[in-house]
Amino acid sequence: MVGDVTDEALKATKIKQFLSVLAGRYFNWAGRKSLFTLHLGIKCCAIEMAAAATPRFDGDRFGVLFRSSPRQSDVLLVNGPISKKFADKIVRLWEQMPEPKYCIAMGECAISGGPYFQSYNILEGVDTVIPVDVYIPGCPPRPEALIDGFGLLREKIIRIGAAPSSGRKGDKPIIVGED
Amino acid sequence: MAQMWITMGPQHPMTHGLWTLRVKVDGETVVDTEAELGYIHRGVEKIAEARDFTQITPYCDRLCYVSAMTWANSYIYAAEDLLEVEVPERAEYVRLIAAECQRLASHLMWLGAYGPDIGSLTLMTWCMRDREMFLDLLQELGGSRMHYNYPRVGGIKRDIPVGFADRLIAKVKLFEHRIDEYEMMLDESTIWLVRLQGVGYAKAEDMVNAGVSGPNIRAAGVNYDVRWAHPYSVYDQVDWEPAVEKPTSVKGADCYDRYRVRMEEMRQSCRMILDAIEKIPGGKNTNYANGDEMILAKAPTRAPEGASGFSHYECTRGASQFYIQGGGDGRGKNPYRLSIRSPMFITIPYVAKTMIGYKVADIPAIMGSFDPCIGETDR
Amino acid sequence: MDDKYDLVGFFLSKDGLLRSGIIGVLEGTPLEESAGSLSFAIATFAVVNVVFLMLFFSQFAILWIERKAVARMQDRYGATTALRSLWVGENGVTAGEWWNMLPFGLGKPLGAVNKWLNKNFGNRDENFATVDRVNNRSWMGKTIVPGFFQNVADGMKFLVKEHMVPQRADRLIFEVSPFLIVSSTLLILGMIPLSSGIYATNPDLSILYAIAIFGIAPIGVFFAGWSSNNKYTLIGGIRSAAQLTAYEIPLLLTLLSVAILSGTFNIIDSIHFQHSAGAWNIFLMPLGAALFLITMIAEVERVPFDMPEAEAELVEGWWTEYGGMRFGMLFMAEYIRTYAACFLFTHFFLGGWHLPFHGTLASLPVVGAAVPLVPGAIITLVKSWLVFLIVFVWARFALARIRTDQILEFGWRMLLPLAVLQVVLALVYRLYLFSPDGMSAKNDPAGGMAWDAFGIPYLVPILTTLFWLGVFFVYLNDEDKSVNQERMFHVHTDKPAGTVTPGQE
Amino acid sequence: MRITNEQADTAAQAAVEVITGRFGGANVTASVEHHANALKMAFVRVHVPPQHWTALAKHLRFDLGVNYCSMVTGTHYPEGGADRGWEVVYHFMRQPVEDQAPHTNTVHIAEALKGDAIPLEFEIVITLPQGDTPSVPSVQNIWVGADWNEKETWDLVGIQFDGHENMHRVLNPHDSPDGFHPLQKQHKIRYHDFNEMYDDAQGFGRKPTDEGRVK
Repeated sequence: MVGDVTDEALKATKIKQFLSVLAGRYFNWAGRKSLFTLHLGIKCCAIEMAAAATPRFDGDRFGVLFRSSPRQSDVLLVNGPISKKFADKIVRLWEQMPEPKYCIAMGECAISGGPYFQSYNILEGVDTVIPVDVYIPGCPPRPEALIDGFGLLREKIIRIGAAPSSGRKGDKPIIVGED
Repeated sequence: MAQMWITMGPQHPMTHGLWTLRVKVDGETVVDTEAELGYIHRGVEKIAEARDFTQITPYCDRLCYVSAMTWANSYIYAAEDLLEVEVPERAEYVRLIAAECQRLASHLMWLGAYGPDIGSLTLMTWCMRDREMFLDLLQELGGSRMHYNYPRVGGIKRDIPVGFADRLIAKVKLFEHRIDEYEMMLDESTIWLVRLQGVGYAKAEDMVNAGVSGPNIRAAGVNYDVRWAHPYSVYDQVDWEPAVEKPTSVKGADCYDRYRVRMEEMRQSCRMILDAIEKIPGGKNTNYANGDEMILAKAPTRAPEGASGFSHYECTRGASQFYIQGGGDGRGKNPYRLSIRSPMFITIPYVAKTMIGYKVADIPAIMGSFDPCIGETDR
Repeated sequence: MDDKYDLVGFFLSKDGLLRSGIIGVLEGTPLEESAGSLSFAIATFAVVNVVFLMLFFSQFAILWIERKAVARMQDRYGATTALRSLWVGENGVTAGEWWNMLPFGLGKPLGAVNKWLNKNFGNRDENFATVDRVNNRSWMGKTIVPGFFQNVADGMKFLVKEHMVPQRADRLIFEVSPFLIVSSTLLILGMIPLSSGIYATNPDLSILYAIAIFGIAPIGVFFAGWSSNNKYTLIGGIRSAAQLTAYEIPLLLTLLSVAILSGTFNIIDSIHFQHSAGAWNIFLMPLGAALFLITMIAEVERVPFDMPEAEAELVEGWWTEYGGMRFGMLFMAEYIRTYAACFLFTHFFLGGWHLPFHGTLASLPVVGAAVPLVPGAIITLVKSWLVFLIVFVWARFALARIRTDQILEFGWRMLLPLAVLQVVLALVYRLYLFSPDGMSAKNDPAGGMAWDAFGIPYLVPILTTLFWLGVFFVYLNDEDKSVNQERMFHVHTDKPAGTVTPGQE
Repeated sequence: MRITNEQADTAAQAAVEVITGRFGGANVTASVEHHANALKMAFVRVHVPPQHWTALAKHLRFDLGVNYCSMVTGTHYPEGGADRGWEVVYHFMRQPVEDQAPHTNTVHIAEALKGDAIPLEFEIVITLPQGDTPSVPSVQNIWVGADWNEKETWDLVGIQFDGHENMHRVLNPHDSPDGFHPLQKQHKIRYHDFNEMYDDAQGFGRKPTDEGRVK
């Protein structure tokens, strides 16, 4: 009841719109400037992912940091082939990450299975199990390409807007595993 | 105290890849372990049965993503055994130089990845910085940063470029100083010694019996190196000696020994490269055209049924082996069966058992000191 | 001596602008009688907020210092994010004319400003698109403080992240414990003076209070680790509890010796003492300073004592399950604790807001007049930033992490006896080497001569420093590595090393 | 510095004589072979029927000092005739392991090594008849290193190792159907020939691999 009245008042004054445009602008900036990446090394591209964080390429310049816990990550960087054994694990990792989250498929294996597309144990791309935002082709892509991929992701974040969506229901947290 | 199982992996900083270690802990002490592999099993052996002998090389590059050159070489020696090819000496020298550059890059990657295992983040960036030097050199040969597809059956894809030798010598000499720098940073840090010494003992005979190979057994005082024991290439013509660590009063190798032996091996690789580039037949500043008989011998493309090829190769993590049976599809154009023996596939279950009795905090220290690479493990 | 810039006095003195204004306004109203207390309450509120905001926002500097200093140590450049991309967008992609979405045309001035910024600081020319894309985080390659806003972006991003609670976690405790940690951490800042005139509160026993508050957060850490229902967090929480217990006692003893030496439990008084007696505490008890730093690094859980969040084996340690704003707050609380540790070291050992050689400088002819004009708060901040840079950051990125049992052994068997020794030394200094006659007056800029011996000025601090430096160098060079071929350190497991045959138990 | 061809030849000849002298009557044929690549080193190839494999393995391990099991290769020959349906190839190495005294380091001079100290390579070929359940005796308890190699060979090729304890899948998922061994020749790789094993190519509709195994 009280909440409804408040909502009406907010609507009348357009304060919500004001705040969401103004604050969303800044939150969008923050969200795209600070992309914490899950420290997940699958195969070859993992080494290039590591190289992107080291002196010559230095992803830290662009706010790309690696966290080991999916709860604290924004980007799932899939850098290798997804085997049948790992398919449900990577879905679980994806589900453990809080929104807003993005997925980058790095390298041919993650895009389509790459050289292993004929294998009996490899999925044809990670997009068969989780949605992918940015594809970075290469086998493996150079670290420059990875940094460029993060640039593309930023463009995408600008376009879709990273402000808190107005459709979210209340402040109730989403509990993992609860329907 | 109650005991519990902890599942470390597949996504875990300790794993250096994608595998699972189940650890049963009693407080902070490890009482039982169990390794679980296969998360990036790609069926290379099956795919290779539908590829001809040249097409298999890129797959062998991608077996171990840190030492592509040595794995490709390893396959090529088996293919040459199968197809009965004699390789020009210049090509053997170039392969040796490329493989030793790759060994330096791989050991640097190991040291870099070992740093965060122990908690030293700076070591990671320093090592990766120096690794770039050798990746640049290998890139001049193969054209790519990691997967070179460089050796061919009967030789090499293309000759060393003009000026490569000077850059190689300059970088290797610089790196010899950098090794001293690392040792200054690590060996004189009491924390580094405290974490490594006395941790992860493994006895020499147990390791050999269990199939562990390479630097991991040389750390325990076993003087065995494929490069002289089952010789291939021209290692007998260059100046080097195997890096073997002296056993301490407790027999066997601890993490510190394994760290020392790899540092020593990097020195030996530098020595080898500097010697080989001077002795290379045909001159170090000559560039032969692609397919010249100095660098590429004529090789048949088909192998008869019943023929088999085998190679035993000192990869950066141990002895890798390829066994190829000829006479596959396309009237022998493809191998009938290609079998790959990865050193880490045998080592990882062994290491998992080595951790018993140590602390939880020692798990990354022990695991990292054996230098796991899951790409070759799962194939 | 007192700082010239007396914020507290400005707000709280009865003749000050604020209070006299309030009292004047209330004159003749029914509140006239309580005008004094009312104005006091308002003034206190103002002071507390101002000081707290100063402390809180100055800690963005240490986040930036760490990020950039670490990058330089690692041969990198470090974060370069500037605010420019806020209006220029990414790679030429902008959010359009968003200001037109604001109601009532309120966004028109914003739009004008934005257009002006875009025109002057945006991409120079579409022909330079590639160059500008590379330089996207700066204006033609120039930034004022490159990367300062990276931490702002990180913090703001956490605000909009989803809040997740693991299904089987203990919901209440999981939600409460971050607030326990953060609130107790913020309370530390309340005790920390920036100078004699800029502080939020100043109780008589502020040293004890600060340390007591420091001891609350470990309980929150333990709760957080337990309630997440994750084995990594559980181990991290237990490690944290064990480690903090072991290091709290040497820390308390070290602070006890500070209190003994300066004869007070008040932080500000102890700084006054350092000036009046003529020597900073670090020269009188270098051992105590070292103990304080070591135990403080352990208290704030940074490398080499960061076992509770050991990334190699425990993923992220006790905060593995926290994401979003909870994680952001915990992250910030960690840095606030570190920052508080730097402040405490500055105050207890580096003479707070006093310049080095303050007495000598003050006696010089021209400089002496200028010395009191330097704001004490600036000196304090610079000192604590330097402590953070030289000790905390350097240690974190030069050293490796030691193991739990080694941490505990080090704490109980080395630090604790040394801390007791330091208490005894402090007693001896205070009782036998301290001459109260040499104490200067509180506001004498020249400082005192209380630590003279045999008529030689400053003999006691000089001898003490030289002695401990000698001990340090002897210990540094006692290892002859060519002789010692045995392993220096062995692990004590239930079976002797080398006797276990793996796989055959 | 390397083992010379003559050394390898001598050692291989000696090993062949020992093996032939002991097992010659039991349909075990040993021969000295040479690699065909540049250095042409010698190695020992032994053909052994499965029933004598355990005895030969013990002989190799304890008398000839073959201490290192390198690899186990299983091959499927669906068109190889009645008595050659499967083949198992073991590769062994003999490595000189000295129990070094503390603080000592024996540097082998390769050219001076003699007798059993010379590193040597053994290739053991076991041919199995056609059939659905090829099996050889396990040597898991003779070489620890054979343990996971045999697991892998069973997992990928389907050769059964009698007496192998704790046999389980190591590379394929634990929930792979029984009898699915991808390196058998009836399985074609994807896009070459559709096969029933790729029905669930994307891996949907599967249970977690560690169901019931998580402790």
